[in-house]
Amino acid sequence: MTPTLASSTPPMIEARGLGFARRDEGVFGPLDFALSGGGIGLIEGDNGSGKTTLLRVLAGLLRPSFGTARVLGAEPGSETAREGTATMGHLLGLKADLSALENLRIGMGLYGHKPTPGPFAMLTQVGLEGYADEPVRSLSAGQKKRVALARLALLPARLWLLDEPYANLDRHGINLVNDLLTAHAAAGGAALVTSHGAVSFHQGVTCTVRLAA
Amino acid sequence: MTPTLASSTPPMIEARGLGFARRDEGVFGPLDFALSGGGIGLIEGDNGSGKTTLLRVLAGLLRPSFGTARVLGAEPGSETAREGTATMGHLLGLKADLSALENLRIGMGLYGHKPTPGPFAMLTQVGLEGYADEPVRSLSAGQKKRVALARLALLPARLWLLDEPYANLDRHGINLVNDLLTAHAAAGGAALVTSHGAVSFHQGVTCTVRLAA
Amino acid sequence: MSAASLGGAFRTMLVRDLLLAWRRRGDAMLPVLYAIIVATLFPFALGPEHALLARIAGGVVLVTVLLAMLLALDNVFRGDLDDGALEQMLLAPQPLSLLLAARMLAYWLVTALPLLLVAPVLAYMLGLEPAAQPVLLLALLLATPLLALLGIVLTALTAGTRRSGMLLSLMLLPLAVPIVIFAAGAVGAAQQGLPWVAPLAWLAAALALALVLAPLACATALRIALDT
Amino acid sequence: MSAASLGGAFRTMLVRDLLLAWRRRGDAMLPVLYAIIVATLFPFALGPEHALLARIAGGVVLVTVLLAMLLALDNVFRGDLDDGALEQMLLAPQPLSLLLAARMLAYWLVTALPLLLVAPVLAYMLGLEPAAQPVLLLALLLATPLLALLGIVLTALTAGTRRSGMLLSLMLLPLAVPIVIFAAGAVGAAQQGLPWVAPLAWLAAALALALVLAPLACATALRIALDT
Amino acid sequence: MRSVETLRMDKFLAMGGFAQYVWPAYAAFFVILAGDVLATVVRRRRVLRELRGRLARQGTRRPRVSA
Amino acid sequence: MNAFKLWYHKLGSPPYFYVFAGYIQPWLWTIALLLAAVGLYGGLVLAPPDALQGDAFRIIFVHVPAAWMSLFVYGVMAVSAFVAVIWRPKMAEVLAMESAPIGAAFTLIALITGSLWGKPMWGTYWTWDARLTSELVLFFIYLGIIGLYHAFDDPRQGARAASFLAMIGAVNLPIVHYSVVWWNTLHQGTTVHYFGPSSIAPSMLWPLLLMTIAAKFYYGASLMGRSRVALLSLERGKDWVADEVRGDTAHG
Ligand code: HEM
Ligand SMILES: Nc1ncnc2c1ncn2[C@@H]1O[C@H](COP(=O)(O)OP(=O)(O)OP(=O)(O)O)[C@@H](O)[C@H]1O
Ligand SMILES: Nc1ncnc2c1ncn2[C@@H]1O[C@H](COP(=O)(O)OP(=O)(O)OP(=O)(O)O)[C@@H](O)[C@H]1O
Ligand SMILES: [Mg+2]
Ligand SMILES: [Mg+2]
Repeated sequence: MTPTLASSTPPMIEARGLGFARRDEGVFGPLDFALSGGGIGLIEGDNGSGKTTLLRVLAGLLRPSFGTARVLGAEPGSETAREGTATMGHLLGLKADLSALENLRIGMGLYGHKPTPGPFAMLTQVGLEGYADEPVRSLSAGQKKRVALARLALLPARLWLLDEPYANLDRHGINLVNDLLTAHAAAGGAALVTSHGAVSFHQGVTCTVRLAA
Repeated sequence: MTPTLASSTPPMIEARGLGFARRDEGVFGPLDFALSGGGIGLIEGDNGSGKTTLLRVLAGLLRPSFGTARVLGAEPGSETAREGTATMGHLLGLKADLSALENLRIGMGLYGHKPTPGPFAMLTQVGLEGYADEPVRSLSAGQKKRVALARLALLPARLWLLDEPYANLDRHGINLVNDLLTAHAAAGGAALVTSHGAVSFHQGVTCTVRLAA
Repeated sequence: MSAASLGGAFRTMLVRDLLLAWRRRGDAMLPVLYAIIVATLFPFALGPEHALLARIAGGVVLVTVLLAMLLALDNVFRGDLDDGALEQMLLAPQPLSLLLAARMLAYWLVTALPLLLVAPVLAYMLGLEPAAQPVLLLALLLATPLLALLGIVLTALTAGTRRSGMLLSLMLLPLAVPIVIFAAGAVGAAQQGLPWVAPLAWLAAALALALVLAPLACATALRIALDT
Repeated sequence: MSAASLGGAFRTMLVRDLLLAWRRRGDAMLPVLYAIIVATLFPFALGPEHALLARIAGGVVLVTVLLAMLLALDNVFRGDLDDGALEQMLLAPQPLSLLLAARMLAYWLVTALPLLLVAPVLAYMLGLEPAAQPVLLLALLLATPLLALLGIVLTALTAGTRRSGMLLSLMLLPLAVPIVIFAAGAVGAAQQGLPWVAPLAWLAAALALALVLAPLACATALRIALDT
Repeated sequence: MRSVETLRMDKFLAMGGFAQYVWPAYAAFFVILAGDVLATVVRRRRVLRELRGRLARQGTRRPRVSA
Repeated sequence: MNAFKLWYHKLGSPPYFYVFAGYIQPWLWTIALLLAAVGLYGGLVLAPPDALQGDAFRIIFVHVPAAWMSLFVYGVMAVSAFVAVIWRPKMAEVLAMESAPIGAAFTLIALITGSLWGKPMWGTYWTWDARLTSELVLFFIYLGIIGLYHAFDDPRQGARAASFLAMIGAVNLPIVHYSVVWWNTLHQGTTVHYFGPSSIAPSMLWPLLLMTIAAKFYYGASLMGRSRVALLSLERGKDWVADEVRGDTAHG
């Protein structure tokens, strides 16, 4: 691991000696790193090195086995942490029977939030113009991923936790993710992104966590 | 589309005016292309351009709406075609409750085939040494993909249809796929591979099918 | 967390669930059809003897409604779990119990309400005495939400597992025994012309308690089952 | 396709399914438990009156076993569909009907056989006359494979839809009615001391026919459902 | 010619005519509890075997955490 | 108090508990077997046949201890389940989950011996009597808890989920019991009162008490054995387990 402290604002994620073990068998850690507003962090590692597991720990879906993690100054999974965090995992959490637009509305409703660009405009922005009323079931793998990206961008979250956001996306999609990340960081947000290194974010990475398999 | 005929052996895949439409709305086509033994074909296209759909048509899981396709000289989905074809899709077809080794054995049993390198050795080859008895459920996304690749390599199929074989894999995994493809082609086999262009096979591509979104 | 945003989240969930049910309205009809068919099977299995059927009518309708609700229970979290929507719910800033309360209400509206509408028809077809009919309906009106609340808590406990609905039946039915006994007790008493208010009062008391506790218990159960 | 490789594929599938059942042996126990629990619910719903229970015992056991098998049916293709294993089966060079025959055999072994073992216990607890017990067992021995074959064909038809098991019940139960009538007829006759061979002979004939046709029908149904 | 002991034993085993209920009850008691013990023994063996295998192949996997 | 606290924390630590359990287990076994031997001799040989039931009453010496244990074990399990859900100590999870199969075994014994006793007494192996029925429901609750535990891939998660179910079941048990009693009186009819407040003869009483205590010790012994195995499997990554396994291999 390479601990890198970016700026002087209080860190959005702070891990101290953080580690996770399944049945006392280590998956990753101990890790020390911090990520502040305006920064993009990469989690790099080979298949099975624990990238997904680390993100789930930070989201509060798994409890760390040792060490501590603070997310937005609170326990991972606490209300404060949840309120300011948005997560995108291997499973996108879209309802296949509802349309792309309805899915976005639900995502916003769960955060009690009505952003100004609006869900319809956002769909256009992610390249799904004309697919707003299409049920998600009948979208291709990459199109589903784009709906999830649109939802992410609509939520009022300062911190993004993204698991392989580039998978299944074409070249335009990859650029889209990079643009979203840049804009998010410019607005003072932070993002933690897993990647295999083949495709990933390169400009302005403020912190890299390397996991060993 | 760019029809490219590679060598002079009878083609393993031959598409003439092949197209698919859902409710009379075109997804792709008409396409003309051929792929012969020893060749690797790429299907390129943006998200939603119909790559997955094309592979499913060639596997015999969907019926073409117009045009004809011949796979190994027979109808797609006929017994001859199935016998010589192995497919890997978005869903890997692994049983989560069975171990990696058991999954490989089942794959071989369905093709009535006992190859000499053997499933155990093959798992080592794809970088899963020590995971043979682990239930597939507890493997990471990339590790599951590797099990599916091992199964592919064990089957007695001359033709491979691979949908995004690189997704979820790390750098070693990508090299592994490329090595498998090279070896398969060298042994006289053929493979049709979808890709977004970001990561893909580059050496000795004999045919490229480009789909427009 | 403002009250408005709480209400908004509750509404979002409720609308979402009703919308999903509407998109799959064929599926939503099926518990009813299932109940009809099971109730119809009994005359075939027992022979068409009228007195016998009338004697068991109340009980058969109760058991049938219970089993139909049980079948639909299995899917309460299954879909949301498989596509990751449940994870999104867990990660949303709103209290989980609130979102689950909406889920419970939607489940009752979609599954139990149609069953309540056909239950009198089934009871009539099996020959239940007219005097006992309103009591049966009243019993079901109290028993079905109770079953729904209890059932969803248990379903939440099985959410992390890939088990079929069978495990759920094993867990739910012992806990449902008192509900069945009291509901059947009221109907039986009405059939014999005895007073039937007491058992229903018990059910009502249990329901009041469950309405308060079940969403909280369900949130706890879900967090345990998904290990958060 | 050599005979050896056909046999090998059949064995592979059978072993695979039994292995999966073994890995989830808790699940395999569940239909039995479900049947026991549903059978126990009836006395709760109807009251513990011995004569009444004895009168309906045969029918209740039949319906219960049917429902238990039905619940397990839902999972016959569900898992294989969700993880893509079904697609691999469709794409394998062996005839699909052969693989499905293995699937059916495994299903009967895992689900119905344990039910056959507990059915006499349930019948006893409900008070069925000893004379009717062997007839009940015989009826179940013929009815369960018939239901399994029929059920799996229908399950295959619904495989492509992402519907719950409900649609299945809806389709299966009308078809199961004749089976229930014949089986219940035999048991009822035995309870009254009448000859009971004829209805069972009908069941046996239907079973012989289904054994030959069901795998083929199932393969066709699956291909239709998955649009290949 | 049967001895007094045998007769007494027969009488004991007959349980005043209730042998077919009493002895199965006792058998159930001891067999089920023995099954409980046996299950534990078998499970202990299996767990130890698994653990030994794990220990043996530890080199090929990631290191264990001791915390 | 400090001694108790120390003891509690020590026992709460798996390696210490493992050693402790291994130490007391033989003693529990010895006491259980001795008490059972004396109790059986007293019950089967010394006690005279019952005036009404003849020798059939001798089933009491296995039936009643098992029936009582079925409730007692549930009580122990429910308490550890409560602790497991609230404070999450590993030992409470282990004790709750390893108690469940033992409790289920005793419940099954009570059901089987009870129905074997029922045949000569009531003329049938089974009737829908209140006590019988609620014991059957108890058996199902045990099975549900065990089933839920095994449904999870991660045993600790399964233990917590099943503990939660055990708590719900604990609330439900008295309700079931009384509702079943009322149920029988609602439809009056076949209710017979089999269990009078019998003034039991001393020659019967002491073997019964011995068997009851023996059953408790058996429970302790079995629970210790089970917990030890569970700990080995749960703590498989820890050094003490590795040492234990190596030691075990060395011994044979
Ligand atoms: C399947 C049948 C039976 C079951 C499930 C069963 C169950 C039970 C249970 C759960 C208890 C403990 C109750 C408590 O402590 O609150 C118990 C106690 C007892 N049972 Fe049974 N029983 C059955 C049959 C019988 C029969 C046939 C007899 C004798 C005629 C009998 C005699 C007793 C006695 C004497 C006690 C102890 C007295 C007491 O605690 O009140 N049981 N039984
Ligand atoms: N549910 C599980 N149960 C047990 N072990 C698991 C489970 N999920 C993952 N693992 C194991 O934990 C390790 C880390 O898995 P994780 O999914 O975090 O890897 P990853 O870095 O995301 O890999 P990938 O790049 O392949 O997605 C792997 O060795 C995997 O085998
Ligand atoms: N089941 C379906 N029903 C209806 N339309 C579908 C279905 N699956 C895909 N489509 C549509 O067909 C088109 C092609 O989809 P396909 O999955 O073949 O794309 P793809 O090239 O594989 O894309 P990706 O790179 O995102 O995987 C898309 O526009 C999609 O919306
Ligand atoms: Mg991952
Ligand atoms: Mg695709």
